[in-house]
Amino acid sequence: MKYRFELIVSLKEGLLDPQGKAVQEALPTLGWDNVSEVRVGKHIELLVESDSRMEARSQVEEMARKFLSNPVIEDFVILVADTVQPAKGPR
Amino acid sequence: MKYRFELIVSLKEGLLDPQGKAVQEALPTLGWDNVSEVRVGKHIELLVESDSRMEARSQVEEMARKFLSNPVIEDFVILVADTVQPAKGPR
Amino acid sequence: MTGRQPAPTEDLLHRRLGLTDQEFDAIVDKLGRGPNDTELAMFAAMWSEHCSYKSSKVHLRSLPTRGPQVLVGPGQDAGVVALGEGVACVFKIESHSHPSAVEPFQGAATGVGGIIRDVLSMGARPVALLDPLRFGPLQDARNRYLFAGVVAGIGQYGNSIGVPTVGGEVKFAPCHSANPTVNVMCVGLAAADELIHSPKGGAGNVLVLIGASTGRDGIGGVSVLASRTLDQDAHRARPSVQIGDPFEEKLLIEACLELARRGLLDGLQDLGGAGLTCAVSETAARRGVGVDLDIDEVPLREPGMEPFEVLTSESQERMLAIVRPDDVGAVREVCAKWGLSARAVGKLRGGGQMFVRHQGRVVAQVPAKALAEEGPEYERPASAPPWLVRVREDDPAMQPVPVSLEEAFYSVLGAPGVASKRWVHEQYDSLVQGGTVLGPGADAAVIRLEGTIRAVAVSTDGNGRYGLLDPYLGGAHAVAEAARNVATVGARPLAITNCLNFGNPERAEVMWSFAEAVRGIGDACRAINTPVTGGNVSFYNESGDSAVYPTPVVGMVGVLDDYRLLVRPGFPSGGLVIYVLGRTLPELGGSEYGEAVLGKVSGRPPRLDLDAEGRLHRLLHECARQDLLASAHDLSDGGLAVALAESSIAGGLGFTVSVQDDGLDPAVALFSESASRVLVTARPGREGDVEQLAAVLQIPITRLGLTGGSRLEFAGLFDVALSDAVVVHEGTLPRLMSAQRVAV
Amino acid sequence: MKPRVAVVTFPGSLDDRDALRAVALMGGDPVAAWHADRDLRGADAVILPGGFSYGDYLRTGAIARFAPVMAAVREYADEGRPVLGVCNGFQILCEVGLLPGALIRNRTLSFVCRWIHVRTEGPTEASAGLAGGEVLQVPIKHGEGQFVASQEEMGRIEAQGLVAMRYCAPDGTIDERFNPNGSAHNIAGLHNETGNVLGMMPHPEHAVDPDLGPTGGHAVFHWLLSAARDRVHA
Ligand SMILES: Nc1ncnc2c1ncn2[C@@H]1O[C@H](COP(=O)(O)OP(=O)(O)O)[C@@H](O)[C@H]1O
Ligand SMILES: [Mg+2]
Repeated sequence: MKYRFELIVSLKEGLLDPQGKAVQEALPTLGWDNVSEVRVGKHIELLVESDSRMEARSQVEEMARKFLSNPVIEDFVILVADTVQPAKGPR
Repeated sequence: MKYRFELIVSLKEGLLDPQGKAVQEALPTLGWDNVSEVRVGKHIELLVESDSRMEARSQVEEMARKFLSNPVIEDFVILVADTVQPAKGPR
Repeated sequence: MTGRQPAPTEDLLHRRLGLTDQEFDAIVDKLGRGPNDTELAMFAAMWSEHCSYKSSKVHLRSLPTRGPQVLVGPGQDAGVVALGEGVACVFKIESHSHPSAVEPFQGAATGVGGIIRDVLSMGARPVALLDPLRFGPLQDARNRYLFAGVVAGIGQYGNSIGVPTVGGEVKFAPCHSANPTVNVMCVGLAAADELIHSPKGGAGNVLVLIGASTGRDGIGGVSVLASRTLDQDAHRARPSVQIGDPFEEKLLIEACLELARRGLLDGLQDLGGAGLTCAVSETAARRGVGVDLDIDEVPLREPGMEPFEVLTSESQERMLAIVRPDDVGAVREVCAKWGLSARAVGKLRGGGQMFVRHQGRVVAQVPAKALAEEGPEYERPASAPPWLVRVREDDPAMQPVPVSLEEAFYSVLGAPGVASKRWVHEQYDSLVQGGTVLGPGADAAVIRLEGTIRAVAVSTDGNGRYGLLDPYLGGAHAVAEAARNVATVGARPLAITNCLNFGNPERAEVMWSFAEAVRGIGDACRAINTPVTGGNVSFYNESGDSAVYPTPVVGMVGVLDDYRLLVRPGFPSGGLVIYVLGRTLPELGGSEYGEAVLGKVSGRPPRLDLDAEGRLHRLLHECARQDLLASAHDLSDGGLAVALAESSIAGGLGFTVSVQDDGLDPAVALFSESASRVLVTARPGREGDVEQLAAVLQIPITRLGLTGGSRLEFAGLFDVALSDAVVVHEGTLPRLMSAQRVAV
Repeated sequence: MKPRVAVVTFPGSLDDRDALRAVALMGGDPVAAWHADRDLRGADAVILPGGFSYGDYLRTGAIARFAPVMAAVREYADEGRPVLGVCNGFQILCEVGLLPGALIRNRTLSFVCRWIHVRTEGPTEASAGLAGGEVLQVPIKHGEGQFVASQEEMGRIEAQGLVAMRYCAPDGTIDERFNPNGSAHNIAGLHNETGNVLGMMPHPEHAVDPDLGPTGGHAVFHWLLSAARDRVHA
């Protein structure tokens, strides 16, 4: 069976996020002055072949910990694909 | 009121995704040979001050279209923050 | 195979693919039958303006291409000149303006990738990039977005593959708002006896496709992106946008060079416009053989691709190697070592036919030469635009100076096209490979040849205002200025490549300006003895009623026998005698002063005495050889005032000069752009030698004053603090671009 | 005998040939090593050069970290042999945990290529690091050179004297205005606790040949070669 996962990798809370800061500073000049706490991270999507969802998930977690994120500066969350609700933005 | 939103910005389908390709090609050498269709995109989190969730959301959509994504090569999805289910990965 | 007769409707396939009815008839003639859809797509790609040069060929033929220094002239992927000591310099320039207008970052990035592969296909290691760029005024947010994106894209790609970007240009004009111009030049080096030539014959040899897999991106890129004017909804061209993968390119460079070094290649061809169709048909046509191509062997990135898609996809980072059957295994091994895919996709064969097979069937059968060499050729109507006479009559030299000379000086020095380009070139790695003796910020960049004291000097130049006002002079000045820049650092100009950026060639005034520019380039190259080794034509740089200025851009390479003798632009110390070489005339037509101070692009460009230009280069070369000069900087946009300021800023040292010795009007003395002039300082005690050499070569030499102090003093006119001049010169682009919001 | 210095080439390494050339120019014996190798060919010291290993797409150094050669590099570090990581090499050393902290995108978000000054910090008594108190003119060229670490980690780095060099004014003054990428505490380079591992964002290998510009890289190569020589004689 193949299982789809999504991962979000983002800089740890205490670290200044240069991309988030740049976006936040730009938004007011573009007319949006009501936005705060912007953070920019990575979104990783992948398909895992495995016998069970549980097994696949624990592999994804290991990949995330060992490779897809750097624990010194980053946190990650795993979203099980089908719990994500896409909204009406064009896709 | 402040509303939290998350956005996922990813390369349009059919376009080469060098990041995803690099990750995918690295995984087997690290011992995971059961992963395919890796795509890497951006995850943007922000807090919008607004009178209503609807209003905030339509602003986020406009920001995404005009600034946070590049419509020539990217698509985006807006996730309403509280519909996202964080899984048990460390955060 | 079934021939297909066109139905008598408006919606004919060939027209939708950009072929005219006459061109369609010519295809039927060549095949002796109607083409099928796959064949038609192949012809459409190969016979597009971009690939076939159908509007420009008749003019380009007039260019001088021979000389003892030329090892490979036009017609190959890149030109080659000999630098001495057995080293060959491979170089070429190309436009990626249309893709950059649609998506600036990726458009420019993939432009870098494309030109690198041209140089690589000759077996040379790419050692330098230069990027002549043109945008609309930076007051406009869209122009800032394009500028920032293009620079970041060139940086990302060049920096990631380890090829230093060492020079270029950035100019601004309203005509570039809708049509940014993005040219990229690449210089490579190889041992002359290890160049990859494309030999005749080779039937039985295998075509090995190396590198990235083939996707649907860039399908129709040739006909849609490069050969049709950008219309209102430029974003309909979207699916053709390419994403570059510089890492793959870096691996391609190393793998191909290793293949060449080990003698495993019978030929090497890059995949660019028109993708596989072009690479395969050109290879076969050049060698006078036929070819069998099995597109089922092409690694695909997406399922279900149609044959025509595989054949015309312009997916990046691919090369085609021609390999003797016995060497295929070794080629695969080298590619595997570098982590690259290498697939045998076909074989050369006797005859001249290109067969394309798909799922066991022949889906196209076309004479290779018909695709690659027998495209249409047009001598399009050409006539000068009627408005030109009036604009030329309006001579800026006849106008009163509307502001103080000091204000005029600051306006010119702070004009975005003149101001320091540090904001741009600090985003580029100019040092990698360890050969950069002189990087961005000098008149020409200088790259040394490993293990020798020899170096190659290179500069790109073009002046759109001159091109607009007199395209003949625009072409000639581009050559002269590029050669002068190379000579100013002490090198001997050798040969050029050129990128011709023009509007729609189906309009007579565009065609006229094109023909004139080519004539100007040809005359200048003959006079200065720098043959043309190749180039690129970019037409259709227009949208709505806005076309780019006729903009020939010249990339010049020269050789420096001993790079330790090179001459830099900055004043190195105080008390040096400052001279200007060459004669200053009241020539403000098309000048920076005209645009920045008077707000007009009018008059006649400066005249050009090509004989004097050549003598000036010899003078500079001789002065450098005898180590007579402490600094040298050529005069171009903004004239003497700007050259003085730049030498002063570069050296961190002021000057006192008197610029009006021969009774010139002050604005003329300061801002005239008379050609063939260079600002120099003599080494202490060598003033007499410089003056004497100038006299021998009949180059006027005028003593202007001395270096020293912390002010820029134009005696009797005005003076400013060096620190204020620095703020204006260095601060202009950062200030204008601070309003640009970085995209994530 | 000349000390042998291995320079590792990963796919995507860019300044590897420059590092080899610099080693030779500075009196060492350069040895080319390959990412897939499991040993460093008996070299006395090793350099991880600049570039974009494996494209550096996911995160700088993320893939290089797992290269077979890295086991040997770690052994060198543990045995006290000199290890120099330049730019991408520094990023890799942080990623594998041989040095603390990490390097993220420059504050400006743009790549920057510029000649800058760094001031070296003295090594602690116990360590054999680069000599302190010198102002070196060296070039930087990177898009991800902003050094970050958690607050506790930062405290430890300073307390243990692990900072090898900081961005500074030409006269050596440490000043935020001369910080080109937003690095915490102006940090341009770090040592490990024993001083035999040095990671730095500036490129010493591009600052050794007087024909090409300033020679601030000499100090770094002197350190590397003399530490390697000590190993030869030990
Ligand atoms: N786009 C660019 N990329 C790199 N270097 C550039 C770029 N634009 C300008 N430069 C550099 O800035 C310096 C000044 O450019 P320019 O005024 O066009 O020189 P010149 O008038 O001598 O031809 C040159 O060294 C040039 O190579
Ligand atoms: Mg110049």
